[in-house]
Amino acid sequence: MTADQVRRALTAAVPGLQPELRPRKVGVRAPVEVPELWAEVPREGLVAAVAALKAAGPLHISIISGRDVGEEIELLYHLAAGYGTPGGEVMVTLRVTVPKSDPTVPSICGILPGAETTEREKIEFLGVNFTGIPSTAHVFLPDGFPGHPWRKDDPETAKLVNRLVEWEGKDA
Amino acid sequence: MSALHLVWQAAAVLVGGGLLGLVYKGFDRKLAARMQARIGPPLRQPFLDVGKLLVKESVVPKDAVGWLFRAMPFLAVIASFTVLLYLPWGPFPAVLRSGGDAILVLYLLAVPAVAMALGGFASGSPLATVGAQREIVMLMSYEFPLAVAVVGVVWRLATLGGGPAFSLGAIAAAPLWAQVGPLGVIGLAILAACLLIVTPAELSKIPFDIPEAETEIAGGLMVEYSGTYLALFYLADAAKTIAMAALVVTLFAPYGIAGLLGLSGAGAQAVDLVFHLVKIFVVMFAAVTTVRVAMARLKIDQVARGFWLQITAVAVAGLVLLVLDRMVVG
Amino acid sequence: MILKTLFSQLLTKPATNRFPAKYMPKSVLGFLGRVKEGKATLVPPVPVPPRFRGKIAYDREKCIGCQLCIRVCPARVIEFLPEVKKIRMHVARCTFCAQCVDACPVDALAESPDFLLSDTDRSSAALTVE
Amino acid sequence: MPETQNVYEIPIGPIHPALKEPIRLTFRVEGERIRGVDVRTGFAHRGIEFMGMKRNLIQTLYLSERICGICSISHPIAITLAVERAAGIEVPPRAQYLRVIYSELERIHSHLLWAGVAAHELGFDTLLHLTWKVREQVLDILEELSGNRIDYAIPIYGGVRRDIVPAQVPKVEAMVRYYRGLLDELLDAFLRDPSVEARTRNVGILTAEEADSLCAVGPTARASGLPKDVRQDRPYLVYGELGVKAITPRDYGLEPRGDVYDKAVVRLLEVGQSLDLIETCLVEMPDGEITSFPKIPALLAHLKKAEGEGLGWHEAPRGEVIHYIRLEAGVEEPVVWKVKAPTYSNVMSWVPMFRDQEVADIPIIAASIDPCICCMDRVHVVRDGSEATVQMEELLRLSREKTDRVTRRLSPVPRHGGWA
Repeated sequence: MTADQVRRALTAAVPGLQPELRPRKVGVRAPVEVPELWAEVPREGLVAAVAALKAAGPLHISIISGRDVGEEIELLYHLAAGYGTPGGEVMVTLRVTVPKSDPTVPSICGILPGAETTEREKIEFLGVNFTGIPSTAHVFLPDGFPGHPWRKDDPETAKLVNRLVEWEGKDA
Repeated sequence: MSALHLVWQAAAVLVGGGLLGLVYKGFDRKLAARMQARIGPPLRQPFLDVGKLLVKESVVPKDAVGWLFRAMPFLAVIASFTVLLYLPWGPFPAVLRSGGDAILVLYLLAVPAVAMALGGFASGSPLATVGAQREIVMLMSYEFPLAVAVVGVVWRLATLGGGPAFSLGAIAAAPLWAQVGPLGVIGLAILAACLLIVTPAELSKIPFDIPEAETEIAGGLMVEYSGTYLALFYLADAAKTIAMAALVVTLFAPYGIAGLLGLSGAGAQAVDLVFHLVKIFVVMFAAVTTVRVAMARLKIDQVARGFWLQITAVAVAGLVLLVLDRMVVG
Repeated sequence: MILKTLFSQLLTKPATNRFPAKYMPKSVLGFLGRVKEGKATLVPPVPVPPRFRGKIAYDREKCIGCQLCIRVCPARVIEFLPEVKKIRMHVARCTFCAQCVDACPVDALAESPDFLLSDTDRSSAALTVE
Repeated sequence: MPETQNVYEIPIGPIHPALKEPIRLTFRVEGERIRGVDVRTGFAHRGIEFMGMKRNLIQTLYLSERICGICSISHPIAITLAVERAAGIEVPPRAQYLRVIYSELERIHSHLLWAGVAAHELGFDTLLHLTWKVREQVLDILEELSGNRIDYAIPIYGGVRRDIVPAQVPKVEAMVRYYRGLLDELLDAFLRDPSVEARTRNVGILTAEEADSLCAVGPTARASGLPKDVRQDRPYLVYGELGVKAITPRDYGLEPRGDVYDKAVVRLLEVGQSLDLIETCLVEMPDGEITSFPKIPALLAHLKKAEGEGLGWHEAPRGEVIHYIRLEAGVEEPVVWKVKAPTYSNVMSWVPMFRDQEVADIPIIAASIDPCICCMDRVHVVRDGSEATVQMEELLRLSREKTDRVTRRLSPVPRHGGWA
């Protein structure tokens, strides 16, 4: 699959989407360009964008990474379009930003069942809600863990970190 | 024979059998280790293991059926050591030769397995329960070929008029191989092979260590046992190993070498006893040690199917050959 | 076949190197003490390759106290001694990445082949490099 | 079949002999048949990503190496690629080849390790000892080249830290020859052994469709017949030029079924593939620099003023590793660091693989994806007092008391203190 095909699939699915191509030069003797696409997607368009990628070819989700940027939470969906085609895989990163007051994102498990682990991880660590996810049980943290560790304004995490620092100090 | 004499003999067999069992266990572990390019434990390791277990605390789980849980190790030990009393020892006849025969030995060999299964059920752990279920299925699977093999041999002997029916002593005194025709030899060989395959199953060794399956159910039956109780099971296993190998030797290779060496009297008895022990060792090495290092653990359904269909069919074929032989040779 | 391998291994020497002694001594520390006194011999360990990364060797004279090693150390092994502008290394924490050796601008640090570092006291002299 | 009272639960883990790492699998079992499974992880969560965001990039690199002791070249390669992408650092050609050689050496050792573990789960300890004995060779080579047997500390941003000197090349070649000669014997011991086949054929099947929809990676996906290999699909380093081809059971003349046997086939054949790659690299490797930043202070300064984000990926022995990193100018620490280890993608595949299998198959199915729980779990949690957690001091005290009790009973002479 080529970057162009992926870009067309994305723009057709979500109007107004402007995927940015970031090619990287790979190789020594005969360098080739391996394409990477990065795009900002409104959360309403996320499912449509992923569905379009899936319709265009085999799709794989590597991970969803995320961070706390003040009033908002930024989620990055790292997808591999055309997964399993020799030399023809395009890394697509969809950036979804949601306000902390309403951290709700539609789940993509309906299209990619394999996304469940990473979506559940985001529930635990960033306090994001996914609508339509099959299970919201904790994967990594104990049940009833207070707070969400990756939120920077999370008092419970701050306490935990302080305790860890104290504990580490004892060790030295 | 005086009662005192009997007690003295029984004590010698029991103590000797127990010690020998542990020594063979040591050899088994050492040789298995060397086959795997390891150094392995010292030969006395089984003794150290038993000694250590005896001083350890014996924990009885809260959920266990206490009396059953405690009683089963004793039952296993008593049964497996009792077998030793019914087996001839090379030149020496069995201590309790008048009290029981091959059928009793078969029953006694089954008792430790049943005891372990009951102990497993009584320990109240789900892993032990799975192990106990597997032990029962195993017992039901290998018991039939085992019975066919043993009964076939002793029945053929009885038909030849070699002594009281089903007596192990009679078999030892008059090896069958020379008395049957060619069909009978083939039949005997088949039964011997079946018995060798049943041996590791009877002893719960790889590929048949399914009830204990360390990587699957964490020791299964034994998972809740500790201290003295575990030591008792360990001893029962050691005695059973000896008993099983001795049974195979008695049935199929009860020969002595003293005659060949031209010895007589006490010297001949000693040489034959040693030769008997060597034969036991060879059986153990072939049927237990080598097999357990050269195979993966099977699954319970594979074992059940294998024993019920293939092995049983083969054993019955051997039996049929013996029957035909009886018709031909008489 | 596997049986062939098994029986050939039965007859050959085991693959294990019996370090430090052929048989487990009653007390390992006591045994090592006797080795030091020359009363017992150590079964030598498998030799290490020439560029092995063992305990870090420190040349105190060369050190200029630039603290670059402290900045790159992932395990916070190195303690700075401000009075003398030298460092102290707590080897018990070391991960043997030798990044400090790469970072050192004056080659005051080096990789030594010493890997027998077990001790009962994490701040013992053997585990502290000054 | 309606659920009857015959269904009971078997807990496996977090501590269990079949598991080399903590994870809890709760099986609903009917007789010997598995009806359902619940997977809980997190027992080895250390918060590595969190810790990485509190350290400078060089320290984070070594932290990434300690995500997993077995993938200790894969994670550093992924993070260096990500950072090089974010900070615009070029890697000299020789260094790229060296990284490939190290990662293929790691693949050999990891696959042999897996083969041994799998054999052990099957109760075939002889194969465990055999494979681990031959695995020593590659560990010795890694020790020879890097100075460490695991956690090699080889990649650095902008290159690698150690070159392969001419004197070492014959040793590597000897190792390649050693494994070439041995590979047939290993294939024989694993794939043509009737008892191994009985235990692995048609056990733990993952169909191609399931592997695709659950986003399985690495040998787990390839055994189901999906030719997914990051080295071929999304080239990086010099893999695009080495002509790597994803290995599926078809390369062994088998129609892929996705069972445990197929997974063994794929892994063992990949050992051979790695040998080829190492040989090619040794021949094709150009001379030259091995890093674009020989001086560490220059590297630190460059990283400090770098700004941007980047992805780095690598085909680890277990599958795709991907690192995302975001750097901001003036800050030494990464602002965001997200790690995805292969097991993270593969853990969902357990659910279809366990369905309707037997209890006896649990260990080998669990092991068949070559799980690396410590890769997947990365947050450390301290629980104080809740849920009847016993503190470490308390445990120590209890065990010491018990030892005292036992030793007193053993010997009339009181024991002297100390461990000697």
